[in-house]
Amino acid sequence: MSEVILKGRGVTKKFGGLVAVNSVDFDVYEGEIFGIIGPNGAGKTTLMNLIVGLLPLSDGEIYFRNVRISGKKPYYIARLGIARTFQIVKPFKGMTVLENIMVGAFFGHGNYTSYKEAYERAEEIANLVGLWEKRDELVDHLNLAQLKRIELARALALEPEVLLLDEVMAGLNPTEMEKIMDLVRDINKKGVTVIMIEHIMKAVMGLSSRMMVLHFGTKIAEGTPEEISQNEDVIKAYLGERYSKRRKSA
Amino acid sequence: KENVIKLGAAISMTGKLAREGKYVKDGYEFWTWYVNEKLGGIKIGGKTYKLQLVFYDDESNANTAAKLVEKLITEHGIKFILGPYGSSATFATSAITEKYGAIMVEANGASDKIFTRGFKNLFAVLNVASQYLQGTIDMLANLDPSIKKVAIVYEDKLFAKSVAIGAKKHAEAKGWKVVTFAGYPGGTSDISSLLLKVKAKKPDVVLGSGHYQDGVLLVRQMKELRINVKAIGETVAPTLIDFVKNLGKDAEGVFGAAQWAASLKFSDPYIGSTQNFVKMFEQKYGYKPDYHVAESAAAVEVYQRAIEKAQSLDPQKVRDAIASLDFESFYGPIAFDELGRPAKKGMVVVQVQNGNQVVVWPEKVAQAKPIYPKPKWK
Amino acid sequence: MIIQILINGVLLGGIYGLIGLGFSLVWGVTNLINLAHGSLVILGAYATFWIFHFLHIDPFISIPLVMVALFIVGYLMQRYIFNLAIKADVFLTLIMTFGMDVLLAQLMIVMWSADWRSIATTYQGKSFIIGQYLFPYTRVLGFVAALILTILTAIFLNRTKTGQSIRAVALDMMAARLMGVNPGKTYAITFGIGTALAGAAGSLISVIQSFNPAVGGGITLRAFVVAILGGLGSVEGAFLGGIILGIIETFSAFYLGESFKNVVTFTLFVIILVTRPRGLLGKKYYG
Amino acid sequence: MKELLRVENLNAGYGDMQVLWDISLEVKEGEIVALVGSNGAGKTTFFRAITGLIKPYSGKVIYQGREITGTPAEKTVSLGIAMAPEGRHLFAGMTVEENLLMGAFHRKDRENVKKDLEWVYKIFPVLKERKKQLAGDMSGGEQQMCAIGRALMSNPKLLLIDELSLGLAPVIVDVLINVVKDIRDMGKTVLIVEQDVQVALEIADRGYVIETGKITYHGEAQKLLEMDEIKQAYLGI
Amino acid sequence: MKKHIIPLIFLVILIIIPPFLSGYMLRILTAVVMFATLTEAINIIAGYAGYPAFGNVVFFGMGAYVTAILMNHGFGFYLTLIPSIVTAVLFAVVIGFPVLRLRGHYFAIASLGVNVAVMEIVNNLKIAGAAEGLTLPLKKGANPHVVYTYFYYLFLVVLVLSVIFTIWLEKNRFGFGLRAIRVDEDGALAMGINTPLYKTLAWSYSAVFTALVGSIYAYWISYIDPETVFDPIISVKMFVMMLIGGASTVYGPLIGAVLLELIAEVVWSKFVNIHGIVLGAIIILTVILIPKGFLDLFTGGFSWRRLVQNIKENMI
Ligand SMILES: Nc1ncnc2c1ncn2[C@@H]1O[C@H](COP(=O)(O)OP(=O)(O)OP(=O)(O)O)[C@@H](O)[C@H]1O
Ligand SMILES: Nc1ncnc2c1ncn2[C@@H]1O[C@H](COP(=O)(O)OP(=O)(O)OP(=O)(O)O)[C@@H](O)[C@H]1O
Ligand SMILES: [Mg+2]
Ligand SMILES: [Mg+2]
Repeated sequence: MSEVILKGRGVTKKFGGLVAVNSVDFDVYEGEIFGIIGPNGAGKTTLMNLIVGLLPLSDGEIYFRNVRISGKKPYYIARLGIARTFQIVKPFKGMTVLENIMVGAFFGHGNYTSYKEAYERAEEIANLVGLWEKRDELVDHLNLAQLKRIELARALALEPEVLLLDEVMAGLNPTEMEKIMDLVRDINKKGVTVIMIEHIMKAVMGLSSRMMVLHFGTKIAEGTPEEISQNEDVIKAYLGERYSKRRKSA
Repeated sequence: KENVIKLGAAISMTGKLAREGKYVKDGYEFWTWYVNEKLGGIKIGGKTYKLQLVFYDDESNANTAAKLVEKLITEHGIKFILGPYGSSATFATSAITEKYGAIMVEANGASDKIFTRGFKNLFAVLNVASQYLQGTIDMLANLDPSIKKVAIVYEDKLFAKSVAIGAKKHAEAKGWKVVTFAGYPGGTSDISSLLLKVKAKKPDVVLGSGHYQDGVLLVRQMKELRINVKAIGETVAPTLIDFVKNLGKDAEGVFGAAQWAASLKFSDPYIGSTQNFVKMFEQKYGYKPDYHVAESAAAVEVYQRAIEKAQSLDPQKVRDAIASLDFESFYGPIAFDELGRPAKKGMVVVQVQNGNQVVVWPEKVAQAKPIYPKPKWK
Repeated sequence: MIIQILINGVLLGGIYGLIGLGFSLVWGVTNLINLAHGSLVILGAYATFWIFHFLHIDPFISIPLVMVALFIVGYLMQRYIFNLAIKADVFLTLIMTFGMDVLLAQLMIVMWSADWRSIATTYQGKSFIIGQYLFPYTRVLGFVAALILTILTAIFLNRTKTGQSIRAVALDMMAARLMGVNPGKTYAITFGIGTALAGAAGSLISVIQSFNPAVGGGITLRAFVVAILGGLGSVEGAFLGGIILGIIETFSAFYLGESFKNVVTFTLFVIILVTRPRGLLGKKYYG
Repeated sequence: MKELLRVENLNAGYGDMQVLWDISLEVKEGEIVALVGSNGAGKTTFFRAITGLIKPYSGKVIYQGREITGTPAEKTVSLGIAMAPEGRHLFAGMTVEENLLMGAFHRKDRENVKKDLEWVYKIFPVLKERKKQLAGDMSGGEQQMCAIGRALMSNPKLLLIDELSLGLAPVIVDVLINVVKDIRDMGKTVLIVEQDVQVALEIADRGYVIETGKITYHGEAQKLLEMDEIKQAYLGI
Repeated sequence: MKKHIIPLIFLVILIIIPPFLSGYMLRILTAVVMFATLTEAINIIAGYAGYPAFGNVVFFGMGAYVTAILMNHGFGFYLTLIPSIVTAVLFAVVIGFPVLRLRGHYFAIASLGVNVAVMEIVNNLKIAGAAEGLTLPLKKGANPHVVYTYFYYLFLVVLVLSVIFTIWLEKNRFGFGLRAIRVDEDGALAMGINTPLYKTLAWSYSAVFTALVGSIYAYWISYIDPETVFDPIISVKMFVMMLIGGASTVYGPLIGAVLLELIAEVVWSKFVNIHGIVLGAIIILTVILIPKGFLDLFTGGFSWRRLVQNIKENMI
C-alpha cells in the first residue's frame, strides 16, 4: 500500500462538556478516497475543522506527511496542500465565479502570484468543474448545485494534495450527483487524495476505497465500503434497516 | 446707490457653540444696526457709508470657520473680519486674515497662544485667558490675608486650561499654595472623584475653570459631597443668567469672572454710556446683554472708530488706526498693546447675591461688597 | 474614601447602564447601530424639562410620560424611515442613523435653541448620610430608576410574547415571519422601546447635569461602550456594563487623575473587547 | 377527499428575475404530495410564494376555498400553513425548546401546546436530550429535526418541508419518512420538496415534477416512478 | 484602461485649475481632495478588507502631530513626512495585532476606542502642547494664493498616489486576499490566506495615506489641537463618503467625497439656519434610495425604477 499522507492520533475536541470528537485515530493513504460517515452530530465536520486548523484540538495530534500540523494556522495548512469545502457553502459573494476560483489559485499550494497566471489557472478549473458558462457571473446569482461546484473549484485551485469534501453532494439530485462523482473520480485520478464526508450512501459507498464511521465522536468502524455496509453496529447506528433491506434486494 | 462697508464673520450658529454663537451674532448685529440706524452710518470725507455684516455658520468647527473666512476675503472681497467664537476657530481664521493682509478684530478667542505668533493684523478686545481669574484672586487676597490653600480644577481644553495656568501662577505669586491642580476631560458629567481629593486637601478656596456646564457641575457636586470652602470662584458660568436659574440658592455666593458686566459705568462716544447700551439692546433683543454680546458689539465699534479715524478704507491705514486707538467705550477702555491684546482693560468679578449677579470687584466699579466667607451648604 | 468612590461609581454607573440599555437592545435586535441614540436621550431630557417647566411634575415622576412620548417617536421613526433600508449593509444603516442624529440635533436647536438647560429640583445637590458615606438624592433616585427599568425590560423580553418575538426577529427574521411574527412591527416596537429607554435616561440626565442638543454625541459614545462591555442585546449586561464603566471612571479619576480617565476607560474597553469579544454577558448568535 | 390547496397559474420570482411560470397544482386534505425537480428549478421559490414570504406576480393561491394570494407569511401561519424552510433557519441563539415553542407562537391553546411539545420530543428524542442546548450549536441533522419539530408545533393543517433529507443520516431519513406518514395519519396534509426522488415518491401519494419553473409532469407517485423520463432524469438509471 | 480615461481627464482639470479659482473655491477644492484621499485610504481597510475602521482618524491626528512637533523643533516640512508615516505604520501594526482579531462591529468600536484613548493621551502630552495644541510656522510665500495652491498640489499628489495604489490593489493578489477576507474570513483562511498579515498590511497602507494627509493638513491649517485632529466625526465623514460613492471600488470614494463636500457646501449656503436638518435628510434619503452608492446607480444607466427597487430590496 502507498504511504500515509494524513495521520491522526488521539484526536479529541471538547465543546464545554460535550466531547464532539473523542480520541480518534485515523490513517489516510496517498491517492485514496477516504469516506467518513456517521450520524448527524457524530463529529465529522468538527474533525474536518480540526484537520484544517479552523478549530484548535483539545487533545491529540495530526500529521501531514510526518509534519505535525495540529496547532498550525489554517492558512499555513492550506498552503501545505490541504484544501477543504464547506458543508454550508461559503462563496465569496460580490465576486465572479472566476474571481472566486482565482482566490484559491493565488494563495494555494500552486502559489500563482501574477494576475494573469491566476486568471488562466482559474479558467482551466472553471472548465474542469463545468462552470465555464457561468465564469463571469457573480456568484450571488448561482443555485446550490453551482455553488457546490464553486466550493470544489476553489479548493482545487489551491492545487491540494489532500482534498476534504464536506457533503458536497447534499441537496443535489441524482443526475447532478453523478456528475460531481465523476468529477471527484477525475480529481482523484490526478493524484489528489480525497477525504469525503457524505450522507448519501450511493456516493460514498461508490467512491470510497476505505471508510471510517464516527458515532458520538468515537470511531466505531473502519474498512472497505463492503465491510462497512455489513457491519451491524453501523447499520444500527447509522444506515438503518431500510438501507440494508434495499441493498439486499438490489 | 448706497455706499457700504462690509464686515465679515464666521459665526457658530449650530453645533456645540451655538449658544455662545448667538450672543456673538446679536452683538455684531446690534452695533451694526446702531451705526446704521441711529448714527446714520460712517462718514468718510463727506460720503456716508453704511455697515453691512456678512456672515456664515461655521458649525462650531474651526476648519469650517477658516474656509468661510477665506470665502469672505476672496469671494466677497472683505478685508475687515470679525472673529469667530472660540480660541480654536480664532487660531485658524486669524492665520488666514494675516496671510491675505486682511484685519481681524476678535472678541471671543481668549487663549494666550493666539498672540504668540507675532501677527500684525490681529486685535482682541477681550482679556486673554490667563487673566481671567486674576481679579478673583486679587480680591480674595485683599479680603482675607489668611487664605493659604487653593484648589484649581479645570476642563482640560484649550481655553479653560490657559485660564487655570494663569490662575496658578497668579495664586503662587500671592503666596498661596496650590493644593490641587487638576483637569478633567470635556463633557464630563461626574467629577466626584476629583472633588473627593479636593475635599481631603481642605482648601480655603476652590477655583473652577470651564464653561457653563462645568460651573454648574462643580457647584452641584461640591454640595453633594458637602465640601465647604471659604470661596468658590469660577470663570464664565456665574455670569450667565441660567446659572442662577438652574442652581437657585446653591448659586449664592459663587464668584465669576467676566470681561464685562451690565452694571459697569463707562461712558461711550456714541451710545453715551454702558447703561444706555444695555437699555437699547434689551429693548431690541428682549434680553439683557451678557459680556459675549458686549465684547462682540465692541469689536464692531473698534472698526467704526478706526475707520472714522483713518478716514479711509485702506486696510493698512485702518490697521494703523486700530493700533493707535485709545478711548473709553461702553465696554471699557479700548487700546491695544503691541501684540494686539487689550492694553488697559481688566476683568471684573461678579458674585451671585440674592439671585442677582452683582459686580464686586474692582472696588471702583463694584455695586456691592463681596459676601465672604461663603455660607456653608445646608 | 475608597467606599465613597465606589458608591459614586456605582450610582453613576446605573445611569450609564440605562443610557446603554436602549442602544444595546436596538443594536442586538435590529442590527442598527443607532448613532442618534444620544440625540434621543437629549430629546427625552427636553421632554422632561418641558413637563417640569409647564406642568411642574417632578422629573422622576414624569419618567413614564416621557417614555410613552418617546416610544411613539421611536416607533414611527423606525416604522416609516429606518425600516425602509433596514436590510442594507450595517454600515449604511449606521450612516442613516448618523443622518438622523444630525437632523435631530439641529431640529432641537431650531425649536429650543442651544441654551443650556437643567432641572432644578428642590432636592438637587442634597445628599443623605449612611455611616460616613454620602448619597446624593438625585443620583440615588437615578440609580433606582435605572435598576427598575432594567429589570422590567429583562422581564419583558424573556417573559412576554412580544419579548419573545423580539428575540426571534433578532436571530432570524425569515423564520420569525414563518412563526407569525410581523418583523416590521417588531422592529418598530423594539426601536420604540429603545427610544423610550433613551428618554428615561434623558430624564435622569436632566437632573444630574446641564444639557443642550450638542451633548448627544458624548452620550452615544458612552452608550457604545456600555453596550459592548455588557454584551450586545443583553439587558443585564448593559446594566452591568454601565456599573463597570462608572466604577472604572471614578476610580481611575481618583487614582490617576481625571485627565486620564478616558484613556483608562477606553484602553480597558479595548482590552475587554479583545479578550472577551462578546462582552461580559453577551449571548451567542446575537448581533 | 376535500381539496385543501389549489394554485392557479402562479407566476413569481425575485425582482426582475421570474422563476415560476404558470404553475398550477392542487393538494387534497390528508395527502402527501412531493415536489421534485433539479436544482434551481424553483421549488423553494414555490414554497415561498405559498407561505407569503414573497409576493407572486400573478395567479391565485386558494387555501381551504379562500384566496390567500399575497397574504404575508406572518399571517399564513395562523391559517394553518407551516414550513420547515430550506437551510433550517433555526433561532440559533435560542435553546432547542425555545425554538420549538416559537413554532407555537401564534397559538392560543396553551394546554395543547404542552402536549404537542411532548409529542415532538417523542418523535425526536435527540431534541429532548438537547432541549437546553442552543440550536445554533447543534449539528446539521439535529437542526433539521428541530426545524421540522418547530413547524409541527404550530399545529398546521398543511405542512411544507423543503429538502426533507438534506444532510441527514440514513437512519434519520427512515425516521422522518415514518414521521411524515404519521403526520399524515393524524389528518395533516404534507407537501415535501426532496432531492432524493426515490425517497420522495416512495412516501408520497402524488408528485409534481418541476423543471425550470414549469410543471412538466404530475400524477400518482407510483406511476411517476415508473416513467422512463423520470428514471433517466432523476433516478440516474 | 478604458475606465481610467475619464478620471484622467478630471486629473488634468484638477492640475490646471487653481489659477482660475478664488481662494475660497480653492480651499473647498483642497478640502475635497483631502477628504477624497482620506476616503480612498479608509476604503482599503473598510471597503476592500471589510474592516470598518471607525477610528481611522487616529492616523490623521498622528500624522498631524508628528509633523507639528517636529516642525516646532526646527525640522523642515518634508523631513517630517517619513517619521509621520513610520509612526502611523508602527501604531497600525502594534494596535492591529490585538484589535484586528475582532470582527465587524466589534472592530469598529474598538478602533474608535483606540482613537479616543490616543486623543486623551495627546491631550495630556506636554511635548504635543497638551490640550492647548500646537501652532506651526506659517508657510511663507509670495501671496496667499500661491501658498494655498502649494498645499492643494501636495494633497493632490497624495490623492493620486492613493488612487494608483488602489488600482494596483484591484488586480493584485493582495486585493483578492482582502476581498476574500471581507466576504468570509473563515473561507479566506481555508483558502490559504494569511489573514492576520493581510489585515495588518491593509490597515498599515490605510494608515500611510491617512497620516500623510494629516501631516499636510497640520502645515496647511497651522494650528492643531487634539479635539480637531482626532475628531471621530472625521472618521464618520470618511465612511459616509465611501458608502455614498461606493465602497471597494477605485473611484467610488472619490465620487462620495466630491458629492458630500459639495452637497454640504450648497446646503449650508442655501439653508443657513436649518442646514443640519436638510443635510441629515439628504443622508437618510441617500441610504434609502441608493444604498449601493452613486457609482452603482449610474453604471448601466440611471432609472427611477432602480430607486424604487432599492427600497423594495431593503425594506421590511
Ligand atoms: N433570494 C433570491 N433572490 C434572487 N434569486 C433567487 C433567490 N433565491 C433563489 N433565486 C433563484 O431562483 C431560482 C430558483 O431557485 P429555488 O431556490 O427556488 O430553486 P430550488 O428548486 O429550490 O433549488 P434547490 O434544489 O437547489 O433548492 C434559482 O435560479 C435561484 O438562483
Ligand atoms: N461550536 C460548537 N459549540 C458547541 N457544540 C458544538 C459546536 N460545534 C459542533 N458542536 C456539537 O458537536 C457535535 C458534532 O458536530 P458536527 O458538526 O461535527 O457533526 P457532524 O458529524 O458534522 O454532523 P452532520 O452530519 O449533521 O453535519 C454536535 O453535537 C454539535 O452540536
Ligand atoms: Mg457536518
Ligand atoms: Mg430549494
